[in-house]
Amino acid sequence: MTAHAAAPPLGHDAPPQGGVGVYTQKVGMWVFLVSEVMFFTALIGSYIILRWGTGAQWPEPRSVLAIPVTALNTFILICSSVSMVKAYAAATRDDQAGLKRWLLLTVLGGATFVSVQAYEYHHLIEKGFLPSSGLFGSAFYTMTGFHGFHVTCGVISMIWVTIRAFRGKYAGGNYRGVETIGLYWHFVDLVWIILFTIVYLI
Amino acid sequence: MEATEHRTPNYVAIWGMLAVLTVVEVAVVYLRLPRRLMVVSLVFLALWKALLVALYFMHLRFEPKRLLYIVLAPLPLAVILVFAVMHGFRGP
Amino acid sequence: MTAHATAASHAAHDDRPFIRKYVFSTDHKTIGIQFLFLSLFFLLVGGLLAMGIRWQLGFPGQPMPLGGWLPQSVAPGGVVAPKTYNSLVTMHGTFMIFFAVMPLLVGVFANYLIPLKIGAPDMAFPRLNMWSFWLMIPSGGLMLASLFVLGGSSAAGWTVYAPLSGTPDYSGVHLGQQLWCVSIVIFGLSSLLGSVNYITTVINLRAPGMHWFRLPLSVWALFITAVLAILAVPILAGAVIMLLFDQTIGTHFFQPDVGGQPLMWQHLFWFFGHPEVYILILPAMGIASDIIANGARKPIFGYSSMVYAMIAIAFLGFIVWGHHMFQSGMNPTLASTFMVSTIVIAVPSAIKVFNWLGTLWRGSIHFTTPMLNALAFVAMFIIGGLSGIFMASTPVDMYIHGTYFIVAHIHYVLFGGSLFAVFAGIYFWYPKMFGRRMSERWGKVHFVLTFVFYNLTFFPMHILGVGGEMRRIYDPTVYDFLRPLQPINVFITVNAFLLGLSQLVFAVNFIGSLFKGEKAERNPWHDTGLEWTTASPPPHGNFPETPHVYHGPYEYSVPGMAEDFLPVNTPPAKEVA
Amino acid sequence: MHWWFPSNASSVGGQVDSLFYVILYITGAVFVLVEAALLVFLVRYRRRDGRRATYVEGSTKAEIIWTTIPAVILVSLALFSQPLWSKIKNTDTYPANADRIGVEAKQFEWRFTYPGPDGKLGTDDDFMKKDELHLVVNRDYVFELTSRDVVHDFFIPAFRIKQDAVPGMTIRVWVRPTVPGTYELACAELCGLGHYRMRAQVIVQTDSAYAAWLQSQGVAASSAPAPAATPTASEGTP
Repeated sequence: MTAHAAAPPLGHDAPPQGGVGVYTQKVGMWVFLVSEVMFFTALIGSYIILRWGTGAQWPEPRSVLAIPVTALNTFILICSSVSMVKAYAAATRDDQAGLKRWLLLTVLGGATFVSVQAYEYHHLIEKGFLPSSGLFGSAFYTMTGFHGFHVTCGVISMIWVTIRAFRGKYAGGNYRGVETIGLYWHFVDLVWIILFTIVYLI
Repeated sequence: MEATEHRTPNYVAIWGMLAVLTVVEVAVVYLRLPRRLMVVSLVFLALWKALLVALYFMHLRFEPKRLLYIVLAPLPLAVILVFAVMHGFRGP
Repeated sequence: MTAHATAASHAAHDDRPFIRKYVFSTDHKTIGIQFLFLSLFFLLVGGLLAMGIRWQLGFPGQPMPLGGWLPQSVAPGGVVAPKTYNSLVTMHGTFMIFFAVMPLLVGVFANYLIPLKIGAPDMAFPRLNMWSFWLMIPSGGLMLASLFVLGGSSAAGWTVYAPLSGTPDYSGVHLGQQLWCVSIVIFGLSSLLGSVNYITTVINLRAPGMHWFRLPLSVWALFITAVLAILAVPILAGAVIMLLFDQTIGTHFFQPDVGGQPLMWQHLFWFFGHPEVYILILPAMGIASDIIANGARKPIFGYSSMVYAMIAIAFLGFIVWGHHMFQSGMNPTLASTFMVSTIVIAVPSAIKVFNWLGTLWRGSIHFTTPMLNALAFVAMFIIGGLSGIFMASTPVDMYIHGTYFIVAHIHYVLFGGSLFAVFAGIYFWYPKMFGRRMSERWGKVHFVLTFVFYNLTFFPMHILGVGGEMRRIYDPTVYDFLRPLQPINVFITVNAFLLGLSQLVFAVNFIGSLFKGEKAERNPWHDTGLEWTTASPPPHGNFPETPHVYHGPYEYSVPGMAEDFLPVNTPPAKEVA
Repeated sequence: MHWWFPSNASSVGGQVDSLFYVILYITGAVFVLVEAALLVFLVRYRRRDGRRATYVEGSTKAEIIWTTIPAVILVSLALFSQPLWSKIKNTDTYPANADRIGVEAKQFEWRFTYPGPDGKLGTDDDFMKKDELHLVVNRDYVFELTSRDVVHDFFIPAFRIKQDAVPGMTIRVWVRPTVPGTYELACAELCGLGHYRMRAQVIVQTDSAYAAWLQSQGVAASSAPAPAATPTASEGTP
């Protein structure tokens, strides 16, 4: 996705006949995110159905999971979302130094989130809470695991974007690549907000 | 172009709000409220946070309406799926 | 292929090396043709598996012709083993739906036609498009490989109902089922990348003047199909991943031992599965609409209601999945809701059929091979649609659910519907794809043979279904009440083999015409579409300059004009002359 | 030769069949009309020299007509189907005095648990029979359908009844056999290797024949007080 971001000159692909009025990469990313919504619907929906639709035995999440650590991790992910949007703002102003700084911070935030999650998994597995530990274990690892996988993909793409930023590919107000990857990043953050509430808190 | 025309929102203020809402969420859990009240307030807080991210960080607030239709398309389907399946299991 | 014949003329701006041009090409036309060869191959695989099924049903317990070549574990003494039979049924469905019909309709025609028909130089994301094809290779390869692994391939039906699919103890299949899941996840990713592309391309890359209500119905259909795919396929991917985890890392989503729900698998599967049915039929409707208007030399009857009917089908397609589950133990009140929505979805389908009839009415019908196949699509879709009403009625469904009536219905929709439209599309756009024409005479021979043997194969299945014969039964003669029906099974098997053999005519015509076919002009069918205004095959970049569109897509036999077709890019001034 | 429905033997089968025929006649008529129109058009409007197609883009009136008519027919079909469906599958409407029989599906056999002399399931005097279901004609039965392993499907063609057996769920199925005879019970949901031979006999008999069968199983008729049968004695030999 990002590879194409800089390819067409600005204004080249303005939709001729009342498209949705935004550039092509952004349309593509949103369409992709729509399918991601459905993917997480399958996972989160299954959790909701199994827990509240069937009267299955369910432990109190708080008795299994460490809420304070994860709350902190949530905060880290939110911070990386903010740094992402700051990077985007810097790109629109053609503030190259700001762009690089904020992108690096975003990568750092994302990587920290994944690391904390790995630590959490390690801890839970040591305690004997496994994917085979009942429905809650199944759903917990599948949902947070796939979210973690998305964050990891995001971090890898973000490193790629950062490298491109250092090579000056987003100079001259060419913010599209940054904005497009940013949409994905914020989406992953948004999913976490929902997951955190449903899996950890309720 | 179109995305730069809108007034840049105060991202730091939104960040502060998200942080505060997260703290409130955790507090709600430890306050030992009645279960129903807790669930309702947690869902409400989560939706609030999600909306903040979608509207400002993903600047949906400033996008053309037609893009909004694309974005909103899957939500009713998601709700239909979950509700129908939950009601699909017979009572004991 | 034959592209090099014309490639010389525009070599000036097409100096891609061989590997970028024909193998890892980002050109939507090459990708479409790659999909064509790949999916025809899987159509052959699926067809061969079907022959195995039919042999066993027609002549249970007798050695299959050439069956002696199979390993003893698969077919002892040339006789299909029960487990092999379950594998055949599963893999026939899987290959046909995921690797033959869906790529044929979506991979081939969406890729090839969308940019050409809307006047775009290529897809919005050509590189993603290339990935969408190349992901199909590991996906299809894994699925093929699963036929040869220890324990055999998945044997739980193409719907892989849990817990049979989730627990090797129940099915005897270990690795095969896991490969099935991995393959489907990769398939989902491929389909997703393709769909994102189609949607974005149609939204943003239309040529000047090509507004929404000037889009040909084929493009509308492919666009709506892509929307269905991005909304439905991720649900399948999610469900299949959960199923894979149930098998490999010990989760319990669909395992009832600690409260998992087998019914949830069915819900998630059919939430994908029913839109999938429309993914498989909507493009066929679009292709048939284009070809019928062309063959009747008339504008399509009620263009805008055709569009709205497709949109209605797409939306309603998401709220009818429960009709696959009427007898599943689902709440009967919910089943009633699904009955109503299912009944309602028949209305837009009916509108489409009547509008095709309206298009033929007072036309000047040219019986070309593509037109014959498109007409067969309409005739067969009517039968498939009407037989669906039996299932929509919950009490009747109670009897015919899971019988050959369902098998007849799905084959009337997917073979009689989708595949006839695929044949129509291949015959129609072959000259554009390869610059040569397929033989009309052999095309008609193929059509007649296919049409006759197809009906002789699948129509009697309705009677088997009314007689109560269950689907996926290895040996129907085990049951006293099914034994009198056995002559019908023999009849079907004979015709199924003849139907299979008839496809040789198509294969020879298709391959032979690549080399020996008559050279095609730009617009051999006198069609109005933009793709016919460029060379056959079109150069890299499609159009020498961006076309401008002035007319609707079906301006045939416009009064006062000498020609009976008006290409969409004819400027209004020329029209008067 | 018998190439149609197996003859009906239950109280609801006749209604299911009539509904089938109603749909068959409606769809049959539509089929003939539409395909005939298609053929007539193909012949009448075939290409001929010197005649051009008429430029017609559509007709709102015609389209409204052919939207409304199918809609009305189809919705009335749904309304027509609903009461019968509710009668067959809605457990609230089942007769309260129906006899209960436990039906457990497992790979690849059917196990029927009869309530024994006390008429109640889940007590010590229950006895189990494999692949053989004995019913008394004109008596209401509610089967408690369960599965031990995978999804199976309880299908008695002669009764027009079909219901999945889902592991982890108990699903109640009501049936009232009306014709004595021997019928077949089939599994109609792919359940593994032996799916095709997962077959049982359904024997519908008169009251006295049923009582005689019970006697032969070492169980006294449910009406007469009898010594409780031990589980080992009641385990029928298949």
